[in-house]
Amino acid sequence: MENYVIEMLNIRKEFPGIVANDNITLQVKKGEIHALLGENGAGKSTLMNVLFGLYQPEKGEIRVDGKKVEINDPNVANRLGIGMVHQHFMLIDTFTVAQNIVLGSEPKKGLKIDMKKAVREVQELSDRYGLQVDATAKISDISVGMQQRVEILKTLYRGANVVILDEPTAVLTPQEIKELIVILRTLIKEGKSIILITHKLKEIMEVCDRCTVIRKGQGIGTVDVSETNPNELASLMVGREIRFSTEKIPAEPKETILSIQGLTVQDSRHVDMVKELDLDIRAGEIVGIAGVDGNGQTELIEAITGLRKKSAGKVTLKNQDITNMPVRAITESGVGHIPQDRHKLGLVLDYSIGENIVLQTYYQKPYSTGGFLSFKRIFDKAKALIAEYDVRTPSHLSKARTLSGGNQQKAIIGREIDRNPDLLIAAQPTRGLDVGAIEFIHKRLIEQRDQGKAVLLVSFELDEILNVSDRIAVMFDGKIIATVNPKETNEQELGLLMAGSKLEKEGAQN
Amino acid sequence: MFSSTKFNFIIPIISVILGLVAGAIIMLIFGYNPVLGYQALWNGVFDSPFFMSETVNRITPYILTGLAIAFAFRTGLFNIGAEGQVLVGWVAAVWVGTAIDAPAFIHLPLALLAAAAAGAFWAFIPGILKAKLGVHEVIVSIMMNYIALHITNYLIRSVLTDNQETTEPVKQTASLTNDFLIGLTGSRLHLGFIVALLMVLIMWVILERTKLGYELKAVGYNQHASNYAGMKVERNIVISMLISGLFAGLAGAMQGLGSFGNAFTNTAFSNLGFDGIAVALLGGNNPFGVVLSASLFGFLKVGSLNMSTAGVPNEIIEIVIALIILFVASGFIIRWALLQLKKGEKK
Amino acid sequence: ACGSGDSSEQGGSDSNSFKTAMVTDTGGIDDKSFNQSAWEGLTQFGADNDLKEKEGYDYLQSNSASDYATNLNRLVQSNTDLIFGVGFKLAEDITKVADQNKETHFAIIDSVVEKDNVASIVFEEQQGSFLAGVAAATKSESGKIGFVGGEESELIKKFEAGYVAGAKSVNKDIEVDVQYAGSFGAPDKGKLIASNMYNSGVDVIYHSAGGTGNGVFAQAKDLKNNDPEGSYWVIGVDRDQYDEGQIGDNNVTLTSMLKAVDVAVADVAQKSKDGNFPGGEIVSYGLKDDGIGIAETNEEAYTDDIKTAVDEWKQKIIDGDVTAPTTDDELKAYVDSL
Amino acid sequence: MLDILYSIIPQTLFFAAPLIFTALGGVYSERSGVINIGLEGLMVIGAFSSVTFNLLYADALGTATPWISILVAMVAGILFSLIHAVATITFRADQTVTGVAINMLALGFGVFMIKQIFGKGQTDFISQPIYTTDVPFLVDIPVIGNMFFNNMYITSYIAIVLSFLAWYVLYKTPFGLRIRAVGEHPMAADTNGIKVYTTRYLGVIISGALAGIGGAVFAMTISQNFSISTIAGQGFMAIAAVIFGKWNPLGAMGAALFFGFAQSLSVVGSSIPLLENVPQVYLLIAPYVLTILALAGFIGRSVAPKASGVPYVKGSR
Ligand SMILES: Nc1ncnc2c1ncn2[C@@H]1O[C@H](COP(=O)(O)OP(=O)(O)OP(=O)(O)O)[C@@H](O)[C@H]1O
Ligand SMILES: Nc1ncnc2c1ncn2[C@@H]1O[C@H](COP(=O)(O)OP(=O)(O)OP(=O)(O)O)[C@@H](O)[C@H]1O
Ligand SMILES: [Mg+2]
Ligand SMILES: [Mg+2]
Repeated sequence: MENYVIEMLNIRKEFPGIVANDNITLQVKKGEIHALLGENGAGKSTLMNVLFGLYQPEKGEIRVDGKKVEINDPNVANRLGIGMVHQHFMLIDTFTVAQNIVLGSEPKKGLKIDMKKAVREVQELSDRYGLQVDATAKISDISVGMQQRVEILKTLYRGANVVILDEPTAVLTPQEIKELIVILRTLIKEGKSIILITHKLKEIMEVCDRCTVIRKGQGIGTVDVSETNPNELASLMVGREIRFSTEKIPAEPKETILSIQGLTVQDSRHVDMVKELDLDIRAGEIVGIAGVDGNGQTELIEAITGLRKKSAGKVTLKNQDITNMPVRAITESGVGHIPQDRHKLGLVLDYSIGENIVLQTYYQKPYSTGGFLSFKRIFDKAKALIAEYDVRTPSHLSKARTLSGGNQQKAIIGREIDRNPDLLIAAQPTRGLDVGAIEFIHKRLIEQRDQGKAVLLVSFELDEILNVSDRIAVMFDGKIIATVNPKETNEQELGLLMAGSKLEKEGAQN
Repeated sequence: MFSSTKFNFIIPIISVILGLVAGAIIMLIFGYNPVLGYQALWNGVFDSPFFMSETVNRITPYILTGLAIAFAFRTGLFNIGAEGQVLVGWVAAVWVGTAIDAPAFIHLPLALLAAAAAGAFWAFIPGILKAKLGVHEVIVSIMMNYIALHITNYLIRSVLTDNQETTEPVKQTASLTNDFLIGLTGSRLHLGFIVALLMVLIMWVILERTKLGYELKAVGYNQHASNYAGMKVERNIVISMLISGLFAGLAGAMQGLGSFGNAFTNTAFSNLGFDGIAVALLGGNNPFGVVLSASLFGFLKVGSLNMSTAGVPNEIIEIVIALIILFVASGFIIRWALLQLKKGEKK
Repeated sequence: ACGSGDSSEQGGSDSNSFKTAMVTDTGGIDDKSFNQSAWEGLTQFGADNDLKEKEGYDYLQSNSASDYATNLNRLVQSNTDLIFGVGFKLAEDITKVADQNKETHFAIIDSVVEKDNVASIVFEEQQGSFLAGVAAATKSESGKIGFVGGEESELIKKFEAGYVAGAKSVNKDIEVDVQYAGSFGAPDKGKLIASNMYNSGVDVIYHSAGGTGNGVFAQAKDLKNNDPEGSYWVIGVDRDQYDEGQIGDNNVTLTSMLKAVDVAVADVAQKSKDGNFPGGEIVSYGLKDDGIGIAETNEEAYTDDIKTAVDEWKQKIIDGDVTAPTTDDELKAYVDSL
Repeated sequence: MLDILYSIIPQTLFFAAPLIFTALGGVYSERSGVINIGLEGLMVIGAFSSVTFNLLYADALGTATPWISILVAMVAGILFSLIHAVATITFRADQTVTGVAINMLALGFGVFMIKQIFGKGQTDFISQPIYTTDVPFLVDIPVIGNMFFNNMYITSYIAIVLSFLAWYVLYKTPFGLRIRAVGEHPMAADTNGIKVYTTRYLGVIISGALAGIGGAVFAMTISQNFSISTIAGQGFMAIAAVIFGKWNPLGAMGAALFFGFAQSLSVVGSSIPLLENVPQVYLLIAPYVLTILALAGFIGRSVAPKASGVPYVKGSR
């Protein structure tokens, strides 16, 4: 008999109207990194939430170290040495790192929390695993990557033996991913076991020992990573062949659509985040912005789309000055925007998906006449786009909140593309999506380019940038420090540029 | 399985029944006869067309304050200031109703308009402070309630009258009362209920059928996304409060031009605004739901006046109303219990 | 429809079926104020005439202003012969209901409704307040006295004007601090005002402020508790508020301005039953007919010199030598004439 | 000038004390994620139960009566707040709705019970209220003594001390950290092994206890009896104090003191010669206008605990 730390046998979990996990079995060996792979909505998070005691399964058995256990509460999971880093972070923004970590098992001095001790313990733990976390920093002040390490520390602080990571890399920059992988290896060295959920097959190939695949709530099987390849994993997961590098004909850039000159933008703390930036995008090309998170990409997009005030510079669209136009005017003059944060900006989650489809056009004919909305026309449009963009939803009347991230994203993309903008801005358009969905979205972006649109793609995924862009602008410290041709560069070089080192061959623009 | 729309009907009905049963139990405990008590309650309303009309008069302002609060809730705001907006609307309507001479087709609409404008203005202040400075609308509205109370008392005493407690009755041209209705019922039944029902429709149309409603709700749900969609978030917050205040101001007009036909100084709040919160929530913040819950409120309030004829203190009805609201709010548990029952049947 | 059916059955019944009832304002029949007093009057009337509660005499309680008309109408429909509206707040509604029900008799307390089927019962509060002022000025050692009103209104002005006039009559230089709380139901505000007055040297406060007056008593008693020898007096209103002033063995209630609503109600009810309903008249109750009075319960505080002074002025008012002012203008004229 | 302060400061303190207690309760409830519009009703229950107890047992308990009455009110407040807790936390009722219902229920219940017990709609005055005292020694300090230690209610001091205690508990102890966590991000707290429901229950119960005390303090020091209008808006002012004070115990205390100060100023104001001819109405509205100005001018945006108002359903997202 194998030496399994965790065994989930024949787990079944139902939600009203849906079987999220149907007879799934997952066995994790001691000291391994075990990947859990599946499309969006396949039931991965659900399975892990069952293991962590947040959901109670209808059927099935869980064993820890060979002993049958009943996990009906996260407390029980913690006691059994199971820790989980959730897909959506479970951190309290207004608390410090140390407070978040000790919450629930605070060291005490008299009646008081012994904050000094807490900070010390957290710092020690962080040093031991090389996490480089500042225990006294406030969560809202630290980067997403750092927040994730806090989550990992939280599990370690509670003495976790098995750490579950639900899509940890979706929100990380390539650099952060590299660091995370180092951390994972350290954990294994310290005798921990890891369950890793990710949509990125490359990562599975790189760090995982074995991989369990689930599809539509059902277990497909477990494979040894050393005996498989990305293509096989992908087809196991989706049930069909997936093409990875998107095929495209060479770009034929035409007239300049967007021109940015000397743009300076401040963030909400009044720090210059974009500094005298210049950038041109032409019709029929996809310009990818590569860069480490926090180098002004967000501010740049917000400034172009009018969501943020510009402190200097000029933005023109098709020779029209849009620098000081309000959001709506910019949108109407031909800008489509797939926002980075689909929940915060892209959707009104409590509106139906149908209503969300017209979020940018509800006030125009034919949806609105004389101030009155025609829901027939709105829903006709919605139904058409839902079909065209393969948005999987029970109906156009379903609340946007109930759709999976991938389907939410498809709806947004459909909405923005359908308006036929001259410039399409796509920020992190595939974050958190499965390979099938990514493929779909990349195709759509390239289609837009082929139809003569200018596309601005911002992504932390170098793969995506390299695959999709026709031209790559590397952004560092609020400036474009280099523009490179994707065919003439590689991840290595991009990585260096993104870290701020100048390109050898001068002539690249500043 | 029950569909969710079925639940929307069943839960309030069960809640009303549970509330009345609880009231009966309390009456029994304290030695009152619940049958006589509820009979008196029923008779208090249905004894004669007169009291039925009184009940309609009572329901009318409840509908409007209910709408005011429901509208704000639907657009993400809590207008706890309806109380003050009712008062200023009331006085504004009476002011126009007493101070101006005009034919009825101008005078009455003008008086209604004045009330709506006054209520809207009173709501504008918390609205603009929320929009521009992010000040919480609840706290400003609470303050505005007190300010309204003192200012309307002052206006009645020092501007509308010469140190009197009560103003002149509004001129017939501005009155909502109508000889035909009075003749029909012998009561003070006034045309206000038509205004109220019209507002129900207007609110429904605004929220469900117009561009404006789409924007207001979107801003209420998600300001960031609204901003992304090019909506003017600040302006929409102010508009929401204005419309909400407008409804509440009209509730004041119902009293000033209808039920009372004048304005008088108030020692304390009328509670129309605070009860409006309960009406709105009981009605699920839906304009048609508000009509039903306002009707329940009006019925219980008028009927309870008659309960003392059965020797039952009418506070019991306050308790019953509160319990009904509690039960409706706890609809989740009723739904759960019903589902358990259903399941039990199947097995 | 039910109501009118009943009335035809009972129509023309003998005088023994006389029925009277009152509609309270929002206070209720146990408000320790004029609603209670009015109910006591009705009860007395019932006892005097062997009537049973509910059948011969009754009341309906109002919870809000919207209830007045409903309650008045309910009584009309149940064939009540004489309906009292307790408090000026019911005046408008009585006017309307009386207009529509010319057969029914009404009586309004504290206000005037000019209708043939309405008797208006008013009180000469300024007279009692005048005497309260006399008592206060005689009692005051500091030469500063206070008046706390609920809301500024014509009615409360009568209290204020009478009080100030009475005080000035005794001591032309006396300072009277007049404050209004803006509410009859704000004991906290009443306490603040009283605290402030006593701090500034006032030693007697006359309140006409309903529940707000509770705060005045609370403050006086508190000061008295800490300083049993100190002078912190309150003059009560409407009925004898001696009990409210009790603190241990001391009592801060100097006296109270009594308004005998019970006497008036019983009187009008009796007249009506006897067929002498004073419809369309203003029936005024003052010192002369014991409709207004001044309490002498606190024998320790209400010293003989006060009693002498009060009795002296009372006689002057009854004799018509002095007319207590009811408005600011009358007050000014009165003070100037001193 | 000093004279004015001598009277304003003690007045501010006695006026503010009931609001402070109640607002502290509000802070705890909302910090744990449960909006409590029912503070008004809980104060009613506190006033009702303390007055009733005081009237019934004053003879037996003597001068200890008011203090025991306050404890009784605290218990009554807790019991009543449990209705709110069960409905909102266990039954996931809308918190605002339930709060409104609590307000109606408390008033109906209080008046109904008074009629049952005493046979009338308002009680007599209590014979054992709380009296002011001078603080020994401290009162003799020049200037300060007269301002802060002369003729003061002990309850005012308790309120202030309690504010600091409440602050300490909220910001320095494990319990406070947990309350705040549950109000900000209940699911995070849950995954950390904190019992979200229990913690929220405690938050609401504390608000019941403190609002009960607040109502009792009002009754024992100010109104000294109970009727339908004894508590008329103080609970809403306490809610205003919670928001004004940005959900911080010390902030709420400051806000309550500000209200007291503004009220007292408006009363004192009318006897200042300069303001004598200002129409009464301006002084009456001054405290409320001042509050709005303060909010608009200095306080500005106040952000509620993120999860307040949202029922926590285990396992939902
Ligand atoms: N709380 C819930 N209530 C109802 N249904 C749910 C809930 N959580 C998940 N589901 C359902 O269970 C299915 C599996 O969801 P789950 O979150 O486990 O997917 P996943 O594999 O983690 O997807 P992703 O890759 O997008 O994270 C979904 O299709 C969804 O419909
Ligand atoms: N409240 C809910 N009710 C019903 N289904 C839900 C609910 N919340 C989530 N789901 C389901 O859970 C599934 C996964 O949701 P999840 O939020 O994990 O999506 P996702 O693809 O991971 O998106 P993202 O990571 O961008 O939020 C979806 O299929 C969605 O239908
Ligand atoms: Mg997931
Ligand atoms: Mg996901």
